[in-house]
Amino acid sequence: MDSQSSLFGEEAVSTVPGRKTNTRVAKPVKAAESEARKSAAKQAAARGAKRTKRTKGSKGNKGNKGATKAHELAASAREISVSEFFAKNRHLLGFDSKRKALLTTVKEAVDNALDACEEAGILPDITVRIAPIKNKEDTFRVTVGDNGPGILEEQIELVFAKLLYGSKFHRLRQSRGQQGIGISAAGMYGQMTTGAPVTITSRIGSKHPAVRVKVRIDTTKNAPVRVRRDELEEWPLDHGTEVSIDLVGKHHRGRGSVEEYLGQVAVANPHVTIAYWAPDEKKPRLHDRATRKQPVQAKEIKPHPYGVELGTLMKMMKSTRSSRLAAFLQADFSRVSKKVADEICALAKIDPGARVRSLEHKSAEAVHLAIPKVKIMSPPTDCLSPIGEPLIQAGLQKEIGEAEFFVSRTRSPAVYRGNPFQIEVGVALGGDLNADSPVRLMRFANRVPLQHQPGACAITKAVTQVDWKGYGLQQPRGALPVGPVIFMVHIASAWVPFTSESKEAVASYSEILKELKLALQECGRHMQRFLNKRRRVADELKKRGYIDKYIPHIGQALRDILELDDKQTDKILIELRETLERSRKL
Amino acid sequence: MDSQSSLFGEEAVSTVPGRKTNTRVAKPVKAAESEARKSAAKQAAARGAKRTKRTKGSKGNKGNKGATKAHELAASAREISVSEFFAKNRHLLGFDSKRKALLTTVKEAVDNALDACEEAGILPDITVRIAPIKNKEDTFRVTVGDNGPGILEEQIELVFAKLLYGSKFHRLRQSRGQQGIGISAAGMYGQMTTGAPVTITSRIGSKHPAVRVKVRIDTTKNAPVRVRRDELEEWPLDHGTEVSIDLVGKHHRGRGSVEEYLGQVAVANPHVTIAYWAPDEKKPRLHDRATRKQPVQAKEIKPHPYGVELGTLMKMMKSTRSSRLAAFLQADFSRVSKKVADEICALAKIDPGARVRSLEHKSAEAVHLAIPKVKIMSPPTDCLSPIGEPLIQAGLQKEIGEAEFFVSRTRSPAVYRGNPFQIEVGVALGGDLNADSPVRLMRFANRVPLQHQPGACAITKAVTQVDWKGYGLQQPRGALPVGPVIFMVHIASAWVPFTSESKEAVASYSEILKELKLALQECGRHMQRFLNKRRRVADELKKRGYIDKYIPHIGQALRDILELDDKQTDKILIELRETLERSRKL
Amino acid sequence: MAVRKRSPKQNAAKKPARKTVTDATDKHTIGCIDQTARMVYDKVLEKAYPELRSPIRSLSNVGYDKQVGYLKLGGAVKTRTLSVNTVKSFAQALKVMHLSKEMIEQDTFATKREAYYVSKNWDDAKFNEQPESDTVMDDIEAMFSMHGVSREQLRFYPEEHGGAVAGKLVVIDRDPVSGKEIRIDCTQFGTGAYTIPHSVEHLGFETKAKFVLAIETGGMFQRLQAHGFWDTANCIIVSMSGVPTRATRRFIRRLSEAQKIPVYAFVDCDPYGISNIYRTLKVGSGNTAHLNQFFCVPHAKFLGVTPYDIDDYELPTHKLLDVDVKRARDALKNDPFFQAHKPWKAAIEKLIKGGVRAEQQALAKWGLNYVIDEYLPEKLKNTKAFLP
Amino acid sequence: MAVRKRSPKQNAAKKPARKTVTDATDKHTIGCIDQTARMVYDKVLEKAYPELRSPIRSLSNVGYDKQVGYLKLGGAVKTRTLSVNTVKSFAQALKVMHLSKEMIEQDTFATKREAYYVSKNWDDAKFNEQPESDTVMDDIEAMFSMHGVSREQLRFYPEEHGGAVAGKLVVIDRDPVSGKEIRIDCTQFGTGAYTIPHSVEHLGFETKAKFVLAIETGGMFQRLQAHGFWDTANCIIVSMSGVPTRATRRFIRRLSEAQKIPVYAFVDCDPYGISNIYRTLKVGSGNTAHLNQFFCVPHAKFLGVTPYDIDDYELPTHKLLDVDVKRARDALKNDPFFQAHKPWKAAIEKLIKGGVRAEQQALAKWGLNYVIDEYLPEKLKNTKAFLP
Repeated sequence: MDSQSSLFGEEAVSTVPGRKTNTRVAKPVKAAESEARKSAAKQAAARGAKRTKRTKGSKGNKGNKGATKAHELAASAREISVSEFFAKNRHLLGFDSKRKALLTTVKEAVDNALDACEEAGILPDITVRIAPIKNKEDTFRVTVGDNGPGILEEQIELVFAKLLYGSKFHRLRQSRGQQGIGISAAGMYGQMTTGAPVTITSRIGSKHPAVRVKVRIDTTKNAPVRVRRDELEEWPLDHGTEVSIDLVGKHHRGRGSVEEYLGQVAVANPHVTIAYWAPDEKKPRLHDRATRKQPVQAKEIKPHPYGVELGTLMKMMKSTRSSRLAAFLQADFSRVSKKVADEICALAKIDPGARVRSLEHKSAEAVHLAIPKVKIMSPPTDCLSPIGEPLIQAGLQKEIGEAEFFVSRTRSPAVYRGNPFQIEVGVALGGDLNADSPVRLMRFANRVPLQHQPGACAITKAVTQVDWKGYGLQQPRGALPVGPVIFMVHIASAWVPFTSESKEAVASYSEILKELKLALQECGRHMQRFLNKRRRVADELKKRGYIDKYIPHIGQALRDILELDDKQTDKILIELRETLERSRKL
Repeated sequence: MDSQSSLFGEEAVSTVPGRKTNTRVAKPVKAAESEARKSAAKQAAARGAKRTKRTKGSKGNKGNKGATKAHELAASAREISVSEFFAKNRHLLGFDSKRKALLTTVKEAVDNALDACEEAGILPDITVRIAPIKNKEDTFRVTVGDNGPGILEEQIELVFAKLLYGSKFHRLRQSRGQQGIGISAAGMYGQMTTGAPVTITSRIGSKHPAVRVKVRIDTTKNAPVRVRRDELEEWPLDHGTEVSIDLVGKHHRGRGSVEEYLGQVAVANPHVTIAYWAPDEKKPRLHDRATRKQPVQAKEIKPHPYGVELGTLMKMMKSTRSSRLAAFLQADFSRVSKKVADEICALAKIDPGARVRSLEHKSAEAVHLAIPKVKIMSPPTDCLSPIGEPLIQAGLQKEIGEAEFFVSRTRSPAVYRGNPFQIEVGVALGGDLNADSPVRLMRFANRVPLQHQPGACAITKAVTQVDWKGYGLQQPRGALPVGPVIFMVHIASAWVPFTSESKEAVASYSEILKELKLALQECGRHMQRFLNKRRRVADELKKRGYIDKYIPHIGQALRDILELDDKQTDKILIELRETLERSRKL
Repeated sequence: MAVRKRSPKQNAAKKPARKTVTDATDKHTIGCIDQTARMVYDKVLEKAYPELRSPIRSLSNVGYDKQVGYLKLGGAVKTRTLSVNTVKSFAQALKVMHLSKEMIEQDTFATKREAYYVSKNWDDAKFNEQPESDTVMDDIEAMFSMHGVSREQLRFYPEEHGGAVAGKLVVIDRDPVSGKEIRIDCTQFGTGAYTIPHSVEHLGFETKAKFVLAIETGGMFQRLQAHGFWDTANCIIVSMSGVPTRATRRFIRRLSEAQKIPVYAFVDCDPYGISNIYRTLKVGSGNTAHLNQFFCVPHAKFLGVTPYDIDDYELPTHKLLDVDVKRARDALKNDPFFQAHKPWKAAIEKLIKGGVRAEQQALAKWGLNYVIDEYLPEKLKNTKAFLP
Repeated sequence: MAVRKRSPKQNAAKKPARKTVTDATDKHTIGCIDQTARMVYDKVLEKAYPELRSPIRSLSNVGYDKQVGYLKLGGAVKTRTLSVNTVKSFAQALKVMHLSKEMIEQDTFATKREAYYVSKNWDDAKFNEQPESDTVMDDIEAMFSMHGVSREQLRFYPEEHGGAVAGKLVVIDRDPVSGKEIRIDCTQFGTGAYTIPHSVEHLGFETKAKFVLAIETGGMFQRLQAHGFWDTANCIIVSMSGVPTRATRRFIRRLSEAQKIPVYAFVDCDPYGISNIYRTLKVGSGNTAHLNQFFCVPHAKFLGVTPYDIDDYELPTHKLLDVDVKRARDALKNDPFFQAHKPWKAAIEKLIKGGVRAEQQALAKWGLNYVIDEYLPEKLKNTKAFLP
């Protein structure tokens, strides 16, 4: 074929309706589909099969009027497993360098441990141990233990050796983990770099034995392979889980380190105790809990109608268990009362009693257009578990020590794209902080510290965009403000929109930016009032001092110029003091 | 349970070998695994089931000594489909704003079209049409057509409505698409925002009818659902494919626009013809092909041993069809001759005839350590299809017009993490370009223009890090050089490491940075030679003028100081000219 | 190294004896100081808030007074009432006034820098940085300028001495120690010159010169002097070295007024020469308007180099920089002096339009002594044509 | 406005008559110029490439010569051979030498700026910017300095005149026009002073003063003069006003050598006062090392203010800025003069360690005339303790 069969006539390219076509609706749509799926599944199952030039049978190829180029090319198409995908794209998950790999592994394990403890209502005791593996360069064993509820044996390998498996993805509720990728990805990374399997020990109660399992992940199938299973006679905890991963990594201290990460975890989670054995250190670094009060359990909620997209709405309409439109709206969304549902239906000009599953595309569009025009309450708070204003201050106090001023603010929840979220900001001023450096900004998402990519993060953006000069801080154009201040900013959400799968920065949705700025500005106003008051007090003190300091000089100068005697001079001093004291009181 | 059952004794946490454990090796490993998988599959299959509080059967739960917290929590865990995952994380795929969504959709469709044409050896004619959909704000229909080989009917919906399905992922060969995500993600985005299915028309040969299919994606299952099927009696092409997606987007011009993207595609693909109808424009913008020569077909190759990781090596050793170690190395890697394989084995102190599948972990480690110590040829070039030096110049010429100087350089292929890649650089100087602005940098990966995130990209980094002052350009510290210059940089690779799934920037692997810099420096040297030569010519002309200009003044000064007469003065002038002309020729 | 064991304070204690003030000007100054202090004293005893009033020194209160011929302060006055907020600067102002009185009585003086250091012995009332003391002293100067008392009369002398002088002039000074009269003949300096002292109030003059030529650059002064220009032209030449110091301006002013001889300025043809050097010489500066009554030469005229000379004498030029053009436009737009004189407006506009500037020394293109042999004599034939 | 119709060129054509050169120094200078031109002429006739040789003026070729006591050029010489690349600067160098010869013959002079303007009549050989002409002239100066000919002898005079002088000194000059001797008595200036001319080569001196005091600031000079310090201390005072001009340095050098009297420097105690003002006065500057043989005062000594004075006299101070510390460290590390004198090393190290600087005027803290009544007399009692 050559290029003469050109497409470039106006005639030649369109899908304009009304063109002559021999239309025949495909009858067995379902059948065709399931057939295609089967064949795809079959391919995927043929693990280890030779990959090249595998010609697929022509089943389903209607007519088969001679093999075309298309037939030839079709042979090589096949399904890709999600673990293969992420094995090749591991930088997406935070394993792009040895340093980050070590941190990400600790992070995923700790996040999982904390989530498990909190869901079970247990005050978390976490241990983190990084031990170099002898005679192997840049190789470490990372072991993270918790006193959580433990994991059922048959789920252990799914949790730790299957990507996209977990309990958190399908519900709207705040948690650290979201997608069921993190810890399995860490195990996969370890396996890829050291060849060693992941070891998990877990016990679900005192009446159950502790079970130790070694698992690998079969990346071609995204499925776990159990290598070994032991039952332990003795295990120090009644319940809990410990995971151990060997991996190639690099240990460092300071910015972006495990040490810093755990420190910040302790700040944002004052109810947690962490013991951390750094490589080659005998004694652990301890972060003791500051409170025994557990965070409020976040509840699962239904999506909020604001921000739901047309396609998503249509999908929900198809799969709902309600039969009537108004009932569907009330049952499948949060904050939709009968009144709200009726209002939506009225605006969309559809009978509230219409059978929802048989509504046309156009009707769905009408409903979709109507939703934003109706006033609907913000989503319920209980899907979120903010740290709370007192504990934010407690956390900051741990970091900054004796500050002159603290303020914290937990905003009411708001919504972006149907997802409720909540912003918290803490500000501490003074202490040992450097007055001439940019403020220190600690970012958290669902109580997890964000250590990388501050520049890409909505939190940094919001802090930068607020005009801090108005609140008494210096601020270079387009940069963080300068001053002896720590900002702690927390976004809690059932679904935090990260800019990448490695969860390092929050995406700048306008609703989120707006809430961030409002919270920062509220804190700014409090800080400004404090600074103003401090300045006023200082001024007052200064003025009192002024009178004592300078009156004698006036007296002296008048004496010297006018050659007054001592009595005249004393008199002048007394009068002056009186006059000035009077003026001060005015 | 409370926190008193602390873990923090040295005794309490370790997995130290030799601790008393009642070890019992799990016998039916495979069985247990397959059981677990079955149950996971079952869950996944139960589509539409209620998601909350679904308690799983206790099958596989040994003993069942009373339900624990762990049992309760286990109930909500389930598998997540990859399309659900990306639907929630669509910013990862380049759909984070309306503007970008439009561009990404065009981009994915055009990339697919070009790949298809090239694989079939067809000179591509591409049409792109963006039409606003009436009465709907920010809604467009994007239609992209090609004259490629067409797609078999049974594969159409898998290609366009199933994520992670494709022919390009599992082979090492340069292509634009890589993961089998892009075009299906575009369709999914369209469906989510407008509720409309994707329409595909394809014909695989003149003896076959053109088939038009409308498909949706079932995100819960990551599976296509065919909505309608038509056979068209008339279709203008013997073979080709046309895809049409309705989506919410925003059209703009200038930087990061569809227009710019297609222009750059034409630069990097001089064999392609593109016609583009912008929204509300009657006439298409035409990019005619500059050559009828097709790019060399990239061949599929085996992985190169350099950079293979231990875990990956072990996986290959398990799944190889070779039985002996040396044979395995030769068969499953590229560039491993018998001599190389024997050298590796010798260094690893393993018999080349050892049965590869029964080698221990330690032996795999030994092989892994030995590989980098053996000198192995670079991977074969034929998996890559560089643009080539003459066509780079042709492409640049199209952009810059009458430049004073062109140079292009295609480096030999190199390897990062076992993936061959190849760097090409073109430089054009002069023309209408602004001499006081930073140079213009066009980035390409596998002939696809990269328009976003220049700051995060290895290409930008490399251009910035080269010291251009040495090559005659100004360069502010840590920034792009300044001058009337266009740089065109292309990385061709069987696997381009992007920093995110939206494929906007190339990750900074040190091997890639190094090759980039070498290529840039080579071009820099040529440019410097040109600039030097230009300067030399100018200097020469100037010197000739110097003699005429200044000799009379020397004569005059000597006459005035020494009070020479006219004859003496004339003599001096003649001698001087002669002496200087002599010196100039030396 | 000299190692001292005594504290300098022991020495500092012995104050020079107070002399009897006989000079009328000095008496007037002391009277003004006493009167101000007395007013403060009385107010305090009345339990009222004493006030110090001085003219506002900002540019908004400065105008060109055609009558007197210089930039003059307007009527706006700022009143500083004694309060908690002003107590410090009030004390400092009185201390400075006392310092002034003391210096008159002891017949000495201080530069502003020295006065700042003197304050270091004032404990809490000391100035921390010189800008503080400068502000207080400027206020006091402005305050007393309302009574015709100059800064030098308050005994605050400028740091810089005046320019060099040569030509047909005898300066009558006195020996600072003995008080004996001294006559200085400015024709008798050979290649050297007479340096104008920091304060010129007490000088007398004898001259038969026909005019004073005030010259921008030292180089040009040197040329005129070395070739006896003042002799052939029967004049006095003064080197300003850029913007003339206060001593130079005051010297020219007193000399020309006392002897009733005209003053001609010879500066570069550029916005700086015209609007800074010449303007300041003639009408003073906007920033120190309270002093202009003392430090300006209202009847000075502009000999050259004019924008017309650039064409007439085909001078080598340099391009006007952005800053030059800005300065020139600013003069046209904001300077009340130039606004009051049409010929200047035309000349400056020509300068901007031409886009180039020329220096005095550019005349050297036609020969080093062209300026003496041709340019100046030709110019001096028609002094009426000088710019105002 | 004076409107000229004649072109100035018509006038410029008439050149002053060549005078007969009688002065021995001038004859020597002209001899050097002629010899150089002759060498070029001869080489050209031999069909060889003429060369101009001058000492390399970069800092790498400058060292402190303990013997002579100043910063001196080393032996490195640069040779410029006539070639296509050098033809322009060669022509310009010869033109400048001719200008020099002409000025001597006509007994006139030019500033560098004027010489630059003179070149504007040289058609293609003209200088486009002054830095070009400065470089050529510096090379010529360096070239002739090898024959003991100074810049002033080549008749290139500095733009700035010298500092002010007062005290027990009679300067013997001549009337520039008539050539008659003139005697200038520097005790007879009242509050004014004598201005050192641009060139001092021809001056004679008569004095019975015991020393010369070279003072950094005009304000301090004024104080000493107003209170007759030179009378009581029997000395000559010279105001340097910062880094002394070449004329000032040459004046002090010639005066002190001719009359064999010591020179004491009195400057601020800061790195600028020490390593710029004093160092330049005493041993010259590294940048113009080819001129230091003429323009330095090797036997000058440092009276104060010393880093020890800061403690001894409890002076008010200011913090050393980063730039000050850098300058001081640079002096210790790179300046061959300070490296050659241990007491200076110790003093500068003390200064850096103390972290503060003090000005001459800081002595005013103890009374305005404390400097006259106490500080200077005490210092002068022990001149052996002065820093070298």
